[in-house]
Amino acid sequence: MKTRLVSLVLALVLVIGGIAGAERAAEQVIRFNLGTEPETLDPAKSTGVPEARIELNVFEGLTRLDADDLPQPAIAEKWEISEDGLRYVFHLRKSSWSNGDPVTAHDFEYAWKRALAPETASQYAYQLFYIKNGEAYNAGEVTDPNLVGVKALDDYTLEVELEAPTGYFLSLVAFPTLMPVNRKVVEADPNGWFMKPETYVGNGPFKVTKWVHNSYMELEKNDLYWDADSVIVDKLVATLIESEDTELVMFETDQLDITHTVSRPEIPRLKKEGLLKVTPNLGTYYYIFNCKAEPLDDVRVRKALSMAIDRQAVTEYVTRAGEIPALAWVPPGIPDAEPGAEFREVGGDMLEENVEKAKALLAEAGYPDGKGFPTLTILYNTMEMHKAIAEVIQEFWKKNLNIDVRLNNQEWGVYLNSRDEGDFQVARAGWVGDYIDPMTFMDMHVKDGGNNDSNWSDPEHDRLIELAKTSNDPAVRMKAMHEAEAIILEQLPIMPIYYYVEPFLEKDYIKDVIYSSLGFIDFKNAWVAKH
Amino acid sequence: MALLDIRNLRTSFFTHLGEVKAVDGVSFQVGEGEAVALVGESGCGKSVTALSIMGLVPPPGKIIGGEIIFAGEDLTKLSGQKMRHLRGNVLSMIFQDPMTSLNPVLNVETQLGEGLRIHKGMDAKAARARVIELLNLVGIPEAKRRLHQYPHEFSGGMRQRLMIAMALACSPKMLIADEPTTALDVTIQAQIIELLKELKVRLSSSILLITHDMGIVAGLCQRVIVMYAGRVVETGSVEAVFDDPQHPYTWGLLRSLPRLDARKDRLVPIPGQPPDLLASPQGCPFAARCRWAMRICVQKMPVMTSTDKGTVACWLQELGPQAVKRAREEVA
Amino acid sequence: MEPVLEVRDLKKYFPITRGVWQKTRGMLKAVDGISFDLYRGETLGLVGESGCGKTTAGRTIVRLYEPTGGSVRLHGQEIFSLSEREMLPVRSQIQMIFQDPYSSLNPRMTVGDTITEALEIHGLAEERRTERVGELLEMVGLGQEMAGRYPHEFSGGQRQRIGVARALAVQPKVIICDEPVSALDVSIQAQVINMLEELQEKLGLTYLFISHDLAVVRHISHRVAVMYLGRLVEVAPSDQIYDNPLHPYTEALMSAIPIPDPKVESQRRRLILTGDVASPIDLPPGCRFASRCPKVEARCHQEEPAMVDVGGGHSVACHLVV
Amino acid sequence: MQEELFLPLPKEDAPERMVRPSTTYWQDAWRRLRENRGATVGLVVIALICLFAIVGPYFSPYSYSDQSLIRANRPPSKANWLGTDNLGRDIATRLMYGARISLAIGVFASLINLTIGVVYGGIAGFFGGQVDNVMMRVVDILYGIPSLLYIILLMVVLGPGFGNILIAIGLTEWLSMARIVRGQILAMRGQDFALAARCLGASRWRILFRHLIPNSVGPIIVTATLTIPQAIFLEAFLSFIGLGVSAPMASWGVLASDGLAGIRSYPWQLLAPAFAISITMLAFNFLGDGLRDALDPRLRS
Amino acid sequence: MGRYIVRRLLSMLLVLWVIATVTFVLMNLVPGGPFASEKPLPEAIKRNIEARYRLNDPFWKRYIDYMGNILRWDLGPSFKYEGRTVNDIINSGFPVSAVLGVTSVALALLLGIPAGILAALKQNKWPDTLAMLAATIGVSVPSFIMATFLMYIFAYKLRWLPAALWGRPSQVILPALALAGFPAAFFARLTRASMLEVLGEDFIRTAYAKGLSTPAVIARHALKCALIPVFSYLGPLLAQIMTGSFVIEKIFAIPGLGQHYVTSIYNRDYTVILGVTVFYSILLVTLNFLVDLGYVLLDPRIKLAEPSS
Repeated sequence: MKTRLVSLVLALVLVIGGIAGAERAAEQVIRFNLGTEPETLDPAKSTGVPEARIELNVFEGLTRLDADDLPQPAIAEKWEISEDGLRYVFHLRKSSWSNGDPVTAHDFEYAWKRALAPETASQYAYQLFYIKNGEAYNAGEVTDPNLVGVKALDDYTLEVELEAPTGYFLSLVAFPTLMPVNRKVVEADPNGWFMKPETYVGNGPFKVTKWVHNSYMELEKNDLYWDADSVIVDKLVATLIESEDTELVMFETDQLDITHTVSRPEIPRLKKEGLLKVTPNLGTYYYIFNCKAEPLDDVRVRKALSMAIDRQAVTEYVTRAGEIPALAWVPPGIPDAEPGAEFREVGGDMLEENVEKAKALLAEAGYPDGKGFPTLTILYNTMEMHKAIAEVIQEFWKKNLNIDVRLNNQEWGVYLNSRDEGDFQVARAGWVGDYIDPMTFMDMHVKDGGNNDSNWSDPEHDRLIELAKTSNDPAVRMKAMHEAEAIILEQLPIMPIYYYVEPFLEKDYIKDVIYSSLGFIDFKNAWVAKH
Repeated sequence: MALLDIRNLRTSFFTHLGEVKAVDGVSFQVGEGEAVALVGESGCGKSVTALSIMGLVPPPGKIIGGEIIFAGEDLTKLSGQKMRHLRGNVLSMIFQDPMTSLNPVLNVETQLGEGLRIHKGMDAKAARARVIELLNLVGIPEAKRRLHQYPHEFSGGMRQRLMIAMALACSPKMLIADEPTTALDVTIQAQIIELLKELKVRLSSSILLITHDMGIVAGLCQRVIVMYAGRVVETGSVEAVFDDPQHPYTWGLLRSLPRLDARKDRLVPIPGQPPDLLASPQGCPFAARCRWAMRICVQKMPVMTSTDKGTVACWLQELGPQAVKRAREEVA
Repeated sequence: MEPVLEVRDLKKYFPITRGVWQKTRGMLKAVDGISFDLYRGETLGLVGESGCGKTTAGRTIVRLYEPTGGSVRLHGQEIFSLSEREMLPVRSQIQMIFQDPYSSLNPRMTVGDTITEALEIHGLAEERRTERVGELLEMVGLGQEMAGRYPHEFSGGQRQRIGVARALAVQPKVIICDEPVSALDVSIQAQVINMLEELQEKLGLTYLFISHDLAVVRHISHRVAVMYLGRLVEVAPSDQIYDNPLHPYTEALMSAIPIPDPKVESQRRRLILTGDVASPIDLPPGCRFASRCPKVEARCHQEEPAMVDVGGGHSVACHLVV
Repeated sequence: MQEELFLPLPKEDAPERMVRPSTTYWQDAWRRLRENRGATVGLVVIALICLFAIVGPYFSPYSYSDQSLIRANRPPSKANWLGTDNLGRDIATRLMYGARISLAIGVFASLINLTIGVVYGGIAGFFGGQVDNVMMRVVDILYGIPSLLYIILLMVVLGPGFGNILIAIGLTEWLSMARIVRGQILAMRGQDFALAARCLGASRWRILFRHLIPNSVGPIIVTATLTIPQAIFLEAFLSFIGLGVSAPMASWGVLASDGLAGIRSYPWQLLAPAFAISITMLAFNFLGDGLRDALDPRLRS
Repeated sequence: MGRYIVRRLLSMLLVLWVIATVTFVLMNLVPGGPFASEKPLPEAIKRNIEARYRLNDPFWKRYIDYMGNILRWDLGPSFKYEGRTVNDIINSGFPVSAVLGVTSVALALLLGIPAGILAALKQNKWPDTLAMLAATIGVSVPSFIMATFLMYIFAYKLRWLPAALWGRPSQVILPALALAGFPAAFFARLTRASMLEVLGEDFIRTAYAKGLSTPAVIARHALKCALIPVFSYLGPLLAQIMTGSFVIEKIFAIPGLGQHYVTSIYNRDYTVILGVTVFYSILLVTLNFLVDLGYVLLDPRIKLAEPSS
């Protein structure tokens, strides 16, 4: 859906809008709701979106994603990539930490090895498994850190060796886990340096000046940032309000400029009032079929179930934020091999909704008009929206296929446990990409994959994924992944329902905030118009 | 003139079942310095009479008629403020149960001094001195030390002494003692009776003693008023009422008592139960239990007649003193 | 004559417990070794002031409280060693009437049910329980039609009669009357006392009559036992106790009781006790009455006097008498 | 003066008769309850709510689960007099079914409390001594625990659902019932009628169940009555944190917490269940207070 | 007195030990762990984390470690919030919850007690009915609904007060009000009931017989006795309210302790679950202890002999 063209036009419109009238407000303060208390602000260890939203504004990696989620030079001014795609050499610009220390290639080397070190116990260490010996070092199989494929050749040159060619590596280096950290500061207090404004030293456009746990954070412009001149905002206030309802009240009473989400029932009204903003979100909402459990072991049954629902109705009446009905697996917004091409557009819709066909398939599987079909149970984790979606789907399967469906909600941890142990028939799930490449979606259905809860596997599919992972040719990779996706959607171990979007509210005087499809927010170039 | 003159007092309780005529046309007087006993069984209205005098009838009770003339003023018509000025000052009362009638969370000095400070305007020091004096008066040893003690630190008898001291604080003209010894053990009871006797001599207050125990009356009072079912049935001097009771209820009461000093083979009980005050009979309330009841007794309320020794409300009087005497001796 | 009930050295101590684990920190010696016999058809009055242990003694005899020591024989049979089951037949022999007419009847059960329960427990009159209940009610002067009514509908005296009917239901030989009339008005008191006397004659009952009211006790009892702080201080035939009280406590008790006769009363000289009652938890050595005794001597504080028979069925525990 | 008036009255020598009409404890309590205006209103409201819950759905053209997505989020109208929810279901009908669930939770939780509390408190109070001591220490300890935390832990372990809510509430909320029953039994155990029964040779269990517990029934009923709204309340709270009954069942708590998010756009979705909860609470509390007065033996005249 | 306090403290320790143990066992029964997520972690990473948080130690060892740490009042690191210890969480959350709690209890006392007294004095008359109706409504609206309505009216419609967050006095008002509703109602009902009971006592009649006016009787004789039950309710109430309310803190985004009672379970943040439970229990038993000590001042009849049960 989102193409570069569209965003280009959008950007143009914004620029024109800026030129056309908006003047900067005297007070450059943006109050946005982060939503929840960050679990940690140590980039090596953080895993969630709220954390990343702070870290991306406090740190800067080798690259920085632009409004189209494409990596642009940041701390790395330029780089070279070897033919085989396994060796990267980054040339760093002269820049400094917020405490005045210079940012060097050693900081990167230190940061990456630190994230990989077993004693750090970083949950996101796997973001660095692409690096040579990264995984082995993390697993303790390699104990010498010098064998890890990252090395500062000098203060401003960083050499990286990869295990396999990784097309999206330049995007990865923009991510929090691969951010540099100031060795001196970190080593002084390895477990608490990120807790205190004095020691939370970054190299990004902003610095944290206040953190009142579970309440709010304040970030101020970092004057020592190499590109400080382009930073307009003086202060960011990140509130930590979890309640959507409270957040909305604060927004509507002008105590907040940007919300982190929107209470779903209020969406139609807010849409009408023109306050609603939506960004695509690289994610798919889907149901998992337990392919070992009868009658879901029959592909015809799975197909029938998938055909019998009206995804449009789900997005229109339940999710309501402009989600896109998912007729395939990989969501839109990921480039394909050809420049300008988009993976989803190339792949196209691959699922069909057809109640008559569904009935026929079900009859073929031995359940004419749903007769003899056992009661199905949908498992979902407790949340209002999951419940509503399950209720709607329950109704579709009952109405269209005459299948009785029970709903079973479980608390998050319990639900994960049930899913992990295969203790379900149909389970709700969602997958959000970690990076901008189809692989972030495609590698999860391989046999014995940690994320494959459907008990389904297919050797051909696994072969194609392996091929895509090891090839350095984008055309080969993409083709393999399109084929693998076709297999998944033919076999349907999972049933995609819709592609995520992220609804939120933004005051119209807030300009040039970048919302990434990975959930990140970049305030680097943001500003407040007079209002 | 009598210090207290009650005329046709009527106090009723208005319950969901109807009007309970607890006090139904009671009249009597108490003279200056006189000790009068108001006797009767539980529920006969003697306590309600006392509370009516004090203006403390609890809801849903209400004085619905009559006059209570105290020192020339009708208490039923007095304003709340004036009544408060009398209470505890010139008119005070001792209650039955010393265990519950003292405030458990206030010390002795506070409770005893309270009346002195409001009525006599004493300051803390003067009040304390008077409290010590009072404690000595009622025979509480080590008065000074005990000033700051709380009621639970006193034994039952001591507490009743405290109650008496409290009632006497402002040297009242009249002291109403409602069953002051009933809740106490016999030997303690004796102590309190002795104390009251002693105080009666030393102080000039009138006493209205309310009791069901004929024994106490005999030793302490000059005059007796016998109540039954909300009415006065007989009044007279102590000697007259004990020696020559006129009302069948009075003599029944005396006969039914076992006596320590004389062995009787059989007690002579009054048969039956006291009447239900909700539906008081139109005639004599005692008629249903009276061996000598006549037809008129169930039809007409007997009028209070004066005899040479007192007053009595009984139709037997109409038959002459001889008949009364005969009837009385019939029982023995 | 063989006594119906022999009480020997009866003791009942209540432990005083404190703390989380309810450790025993002392003993309240409510009944501390009393002995007496009860003969067929007689009434033994047990008098004393509140807290002297008379009620505890009564309840321990019927094993409402587990005894601390001593023995009780009913018709020669030791009952303290019996199990709960073996006690059942004994319980039909010895019954109890309680003090408070308001709490002695289960307010949720009709009078009939209350009496029937007694029959049920002992499997009596299985065929004709209704009639039997009626008989019992008539026996205590109530109408049999009252079986269907609830206790709160009765006056105090009537309830006390119901309590008697319940006790009589199992045809006991001995009845322990625990202050049966002290909560009643005088005119009603006499009714109940008379009824008890009539029933005694008619049914040949034996009473242990517990009361604080010496006048009542003297009236109803053949013999009187005076109790002070868990011990008997004097036992004597009823007339003797008045005519010739030997123990100073008995004397004081007697003189404290007002006599409803102004002439007598004006001539009486009261023996007013002073001093505090000793604590039953922390008993001093010597005579328990010493702290209040007007005639106390030095040895009273050292030695506890023993019960001595002074002849004529009169015994007393006082150093000054012997 | 007429002579015959002074003739003796003929005597009837019958046993004593009663004057007042017979009233049982329950008749008396019922009268006092009726005289209490708040309690009467409470009782009537509860009766109406029960009626609404039991027969209401039969008069509704909708079922609680009938979806009609095109008619989602309609405000109150003639067709849906309390409006519709986000899936186009009739709120009035859902409220009726919700009443069934909420009331059932209240009543059953209260019954579980009652059973555990009466048995536990009864045993502790009746046996007294060391048994009582140990049992009450356990209660003390349980009182020291933040019960909410335990309910949540239990709910997470057991999973949401009607039965599990009952178990969680039942396991954690019986303490006050046990204390009340124990206090009652302890006080009652020494009463003369219990002693009389023992004296007659009644067994311990007979005394406990025929004499002591029936006499504690007043406070038990009051406590049980007041437990019902507490349980409904607790379930509403659990719904708020996502541990309420499972879909498609919807208690009032679930309806309210679902409605919470849309208070600005679709206020009726919150107002209807919130009002239902509050009015029920109010009714039960008034009834409980009324029962307390009506069943209190001290107030008997 | 001294011995009483020592005994009391010992029994408090016992209670706390039992509570900590039960909590420890129960929370280990809950499926799921602190690091479970929809994206399962690679084995190696899982091992690293388990090693770091000692999750692979045997049950009994973890138990002994926990208990030892509790004794040293070192409640351990939070599993969820990197770099924050449970002590930190309590130290930063409790003061906030306590300020809010004490404010609302004060508010509740200020509203509830006078209302209760008024209702008792005007028993069965309209002020009674009115006060009790208000009080009953106070206990009849679930707090999340009450809080939502308060915010809707005062922050959204009228815009008189800030909707959320913590720090300025104006931000205390709405949550304190929402939190005070239930205890205020409870105090009103409790005060009314005990006032009615006290007013029926004999010593009140004695006070009237002394010539005291009604206000004097209430103030000097009735109030002190009538407030004893209110006082005894204060201990558990304060413990409960000072440790924060999940609902109120979540709705008004208050950085108190209350939210941790619920979220720590959802997060399987074991140390936090255990820490806040133990903390709550300590607070409760301590406050109950203080209430018992306070009784002695209020009620001279009570002697410190038995641990109250």
